[in-house]
Amino acid sequence: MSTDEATVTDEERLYERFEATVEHDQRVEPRDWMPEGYRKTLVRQIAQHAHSEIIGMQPEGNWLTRAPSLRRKAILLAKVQDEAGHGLYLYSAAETLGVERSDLTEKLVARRQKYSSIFNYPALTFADIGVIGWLVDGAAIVNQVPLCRCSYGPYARAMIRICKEESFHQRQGYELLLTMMNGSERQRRDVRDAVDRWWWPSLMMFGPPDGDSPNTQQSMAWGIKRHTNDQLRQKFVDMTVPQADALGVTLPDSGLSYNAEREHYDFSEPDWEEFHRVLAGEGPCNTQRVERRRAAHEGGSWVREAAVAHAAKQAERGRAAV
Amino acid sequence: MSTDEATVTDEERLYERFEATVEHDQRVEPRDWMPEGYRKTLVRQIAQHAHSEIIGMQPEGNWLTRAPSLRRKAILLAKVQDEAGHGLYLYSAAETLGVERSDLTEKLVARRQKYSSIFNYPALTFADIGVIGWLVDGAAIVNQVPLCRCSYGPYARAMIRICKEESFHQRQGYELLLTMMNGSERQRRDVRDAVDRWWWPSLMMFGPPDGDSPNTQQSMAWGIKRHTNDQLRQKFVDMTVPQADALGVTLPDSGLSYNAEREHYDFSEPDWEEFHRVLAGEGPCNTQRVERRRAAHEGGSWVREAAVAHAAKQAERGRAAV
Amino acid sequence: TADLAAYCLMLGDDALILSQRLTEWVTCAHELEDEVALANIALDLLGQARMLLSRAGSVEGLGRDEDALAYFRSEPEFRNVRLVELPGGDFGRTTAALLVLSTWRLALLNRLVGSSDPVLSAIAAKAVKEVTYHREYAARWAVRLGDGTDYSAERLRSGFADVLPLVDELFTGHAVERRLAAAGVAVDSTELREEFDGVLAQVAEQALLRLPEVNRVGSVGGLAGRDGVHTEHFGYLLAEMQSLARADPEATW
Amino acid sequence: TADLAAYCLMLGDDALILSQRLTEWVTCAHELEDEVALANIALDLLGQARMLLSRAGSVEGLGRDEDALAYFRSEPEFRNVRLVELPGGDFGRTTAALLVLSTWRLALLNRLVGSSDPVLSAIAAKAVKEVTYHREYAARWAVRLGDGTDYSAERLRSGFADVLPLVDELFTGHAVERRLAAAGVAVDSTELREEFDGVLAQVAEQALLRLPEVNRVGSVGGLAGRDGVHTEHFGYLLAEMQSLARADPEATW
Repeated sequence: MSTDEATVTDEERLYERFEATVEHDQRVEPRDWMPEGYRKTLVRQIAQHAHSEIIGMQPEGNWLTRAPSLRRKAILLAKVQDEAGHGLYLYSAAETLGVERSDLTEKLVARRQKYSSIFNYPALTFADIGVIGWLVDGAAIVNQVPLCRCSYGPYARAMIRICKEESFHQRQGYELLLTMMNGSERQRRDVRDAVDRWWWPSLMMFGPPDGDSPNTQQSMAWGIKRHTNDQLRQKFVDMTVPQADALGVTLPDSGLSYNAEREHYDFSEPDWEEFHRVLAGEGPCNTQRVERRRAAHEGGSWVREAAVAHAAKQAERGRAAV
Repeated sequence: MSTDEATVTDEERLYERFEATVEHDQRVEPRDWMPEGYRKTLVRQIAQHAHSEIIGMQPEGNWLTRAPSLRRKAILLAKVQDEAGHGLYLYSAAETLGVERSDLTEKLVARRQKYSSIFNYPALTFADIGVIGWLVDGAAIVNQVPLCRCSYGPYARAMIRICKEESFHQRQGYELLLTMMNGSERQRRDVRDAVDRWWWPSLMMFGPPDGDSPNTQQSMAWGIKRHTNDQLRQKFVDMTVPQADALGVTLPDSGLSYNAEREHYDFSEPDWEEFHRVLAGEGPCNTQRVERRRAAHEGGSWVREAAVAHAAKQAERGRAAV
Repeated sequence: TADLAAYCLMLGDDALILSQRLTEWVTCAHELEDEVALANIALDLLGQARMLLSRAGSVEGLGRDEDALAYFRSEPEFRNVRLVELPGGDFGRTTAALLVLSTWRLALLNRLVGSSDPVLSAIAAKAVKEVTYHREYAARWAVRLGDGTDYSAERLRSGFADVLPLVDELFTGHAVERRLAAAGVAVDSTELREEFDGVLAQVAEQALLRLPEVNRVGSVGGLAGRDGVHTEHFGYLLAEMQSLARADPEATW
Repeated sequence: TADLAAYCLMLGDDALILSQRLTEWVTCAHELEDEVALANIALDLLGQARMLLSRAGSVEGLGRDEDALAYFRSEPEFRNVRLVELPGGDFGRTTAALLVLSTWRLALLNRLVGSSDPVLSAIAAKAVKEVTYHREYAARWAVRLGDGTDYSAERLRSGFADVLPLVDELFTGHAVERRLAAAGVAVDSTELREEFDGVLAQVAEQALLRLPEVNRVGSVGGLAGRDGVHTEHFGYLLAEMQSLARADPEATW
């Protein structure tokens, strides 16, 4: 028996053990063996998720200096800060898979890794802050709750923490909208207008229809994904329509109606051409979002370099003192 | 007779002719002989005057993007533009004395030449725009009208044009204040507050008391200056007090009262210590004013260099085509 | 007449917002002569904006004058294209934006002179001369920068890279335009593309500039500036521009 | 009690405006950890501002709450020092401003814990812990920048050159302060100078920084931030901060 054959056999055994772990809903941990495709898929997904948290700070960040009450300013600031924190957990989770955060940041600012396309839409009024909390965080939660049972341990644990905070954010967003709907005429106009602008992009957050989503099957087999895009989208619509009614806003879909037979809401297809255009870089804010992060990264390099230089000097002094 | 003696004699004759010109209120022109001290004094004064126009754009420029009506925005923009124009005439007048405008600009941004200290005060509300027009342009006119008869031709001619525009600006400023005094409570508060802040610095625009102004006598002898600082200051006060009454504002000087014997208003001394502090660089905006101009100058060097490079290429092409 | 008011707002808001951006240069441009020139252009555009907003107000008949429209509309009520909202402070970008907008606007105004609406026609006739100068000024600087130093050529290119993604919005042929164009009142902007592309190509050639390939800045579900859906930059511009007017609504100026 | 209200506004406005400036860093700092830290500091200061403004409003007794005071006062009614108005966007300047302000504020708060006013005393007790961290954060960065690269040392020095001209205003001992200090309610800021200079000298030493010689930014006829006479930067900050609240005064948030 040659060494190669032995290796193959070893790898087969490892693969079987990995499959068993996943099948029994146990967790794969950083030191465990895992197939290269699994690792790559996870790195891509966790990085994309981390980038989404970071880029997602921008539409909300756009209202930090203009929040219309000190209480709302504090809530928003704490929320945006949480998102930075989520990004940090997720980058840490990605690092357990053998990548460097600085490398992921470079890929983000060079547009070689993606983030959730929804953040390529602008936040144009303070109502958008509420709608982002309600719809965008709402959709994120529907996407993310199953990830708390993801087969990869560090990712699953990060998601548990994140989901808890996200539902808090979602309730805050909805509460803002309730307040605004009970406020002035202009506030109601802004809420309706924001719902109109964010509804379809929110539906797109679940990704393309199942027929156009070739990686879903493999991700489900690996226990990374638990439901298909369309299943999650349906769940989100079913959850959201009654909330819209309670709020007193009309979702901008004339095809939306309860289907008693399916026990689900029917709804229209989003404009998938717009989805693909935004994905390809032609959304309203793609360039702006990446450029802001790139400018921060490059403009701040002297600060990072100073910290490194100072740490090196300190270490040097420490050695000299011993 | 040595050559040196001949020269001295020539120079004496030239000096006599120069003195006669000045004495008969005729104009000295760029090609005429003039004493070196006269030339230097004029260069310094005209440069300082030009710099004042340019730096003086900043307090008003501070309200260009926030002017509260489109008509006021247009008036203010035209006024600030006129000031740039005044700066340009005056730099041209200085250039007839053999200096380069670019050199004067370098001296301004290196703080080696001064400008009127009044522009080191901030323009904090839109009422300041009115008060700058009324008091600051008013004081400038009192200073400048005699300069229309200055012995140096190019400077005198520039002043005639400038004074005409300044009195237009002054009337616009006063008209704004009248409108504001007939407006809301907040507008009246802002006018009173602005008058309180600008009154004393306006009096300081005429320079230190005659006893502390050693150059006045020489400048008067040369026909550059026609009145002493204190004469001009008195003239300004006499002119302004009735305007303040008509406006319905109280000037912030409890010592202000009409002296029937002198047929002039008595008034208190400005805080000459503050005057000297501001002159020495410790006004509220000295650094800000010079830094803005320096940043514009240095940040725009690539544009000027492009224009020069393009002109050179065009000239090269022109020669090649011949 | 709702259409006519909306159309006047479109052209008026373009002028008002570009004027505001150009005004930011006054006291910080590279040369005094250019501060004077940029102030002049800003003043021309402000004048056009005042006439067009006044016209919009009188057509609309709700008693709103130029100031009510400039200072007391909220962001979604503005009808300017997003191009004029781009941040200032970069002379390469200013040159590109001014060249693009004045090339487009001149092509439009030249046709609008023939409008069946006598007020629009008169406004256009006056504005044609002004915008001819604006376009010349921008073209002259484009050539100087493009055919100046390597650095200035790169800055010009980068300015165009910021501006070109927003160009398509000028030619979408908004429903309001098309209805008014059919009535002989307005100009259908889709007809201006050819002339625009021609002028731009000519300036680019003289400026030795290869127009960069860029991703379009897309709309939001089909809506953009003309529909009141703007960029995130715009809110800050309006906050500043309207701050004093709104701080004291009882004031008279 | 007019004095007490004014004093709460002084300390509250300092916190509110510095918080606003620090908030500008969120989404554009050099490192995520520092965005989190700066947001934290901004949140702490915002919390202090809310308590102090609320207290000012209730002492004043005109029915103004924290939002009425933050959003519907005009520029001359704000009582913060001019130091906190300095433009942001430069981490050297932010470090210098935060170090200076938090060193001063901590010295003040430590004494204010003993105030005879129980509300001020309680606010101070809570804030002491927070501002201790702010000062540490700023000092840590001052040392990293000063003892980092040549470039970072120069940026830190330049940041201090912007900030130091405004330091004297912190120690002028405003009449309001002095009257309240005599009554055991407030702290006379002139007493803080020694401690302040000592801390700053210590940090400067660790940071290998020679504090630059600078011209003071003078007052306007003896009036400065505490009297409502601010810098030209401040109007823009307020215009932005108050824009939405003022655009819709009928709104409820």
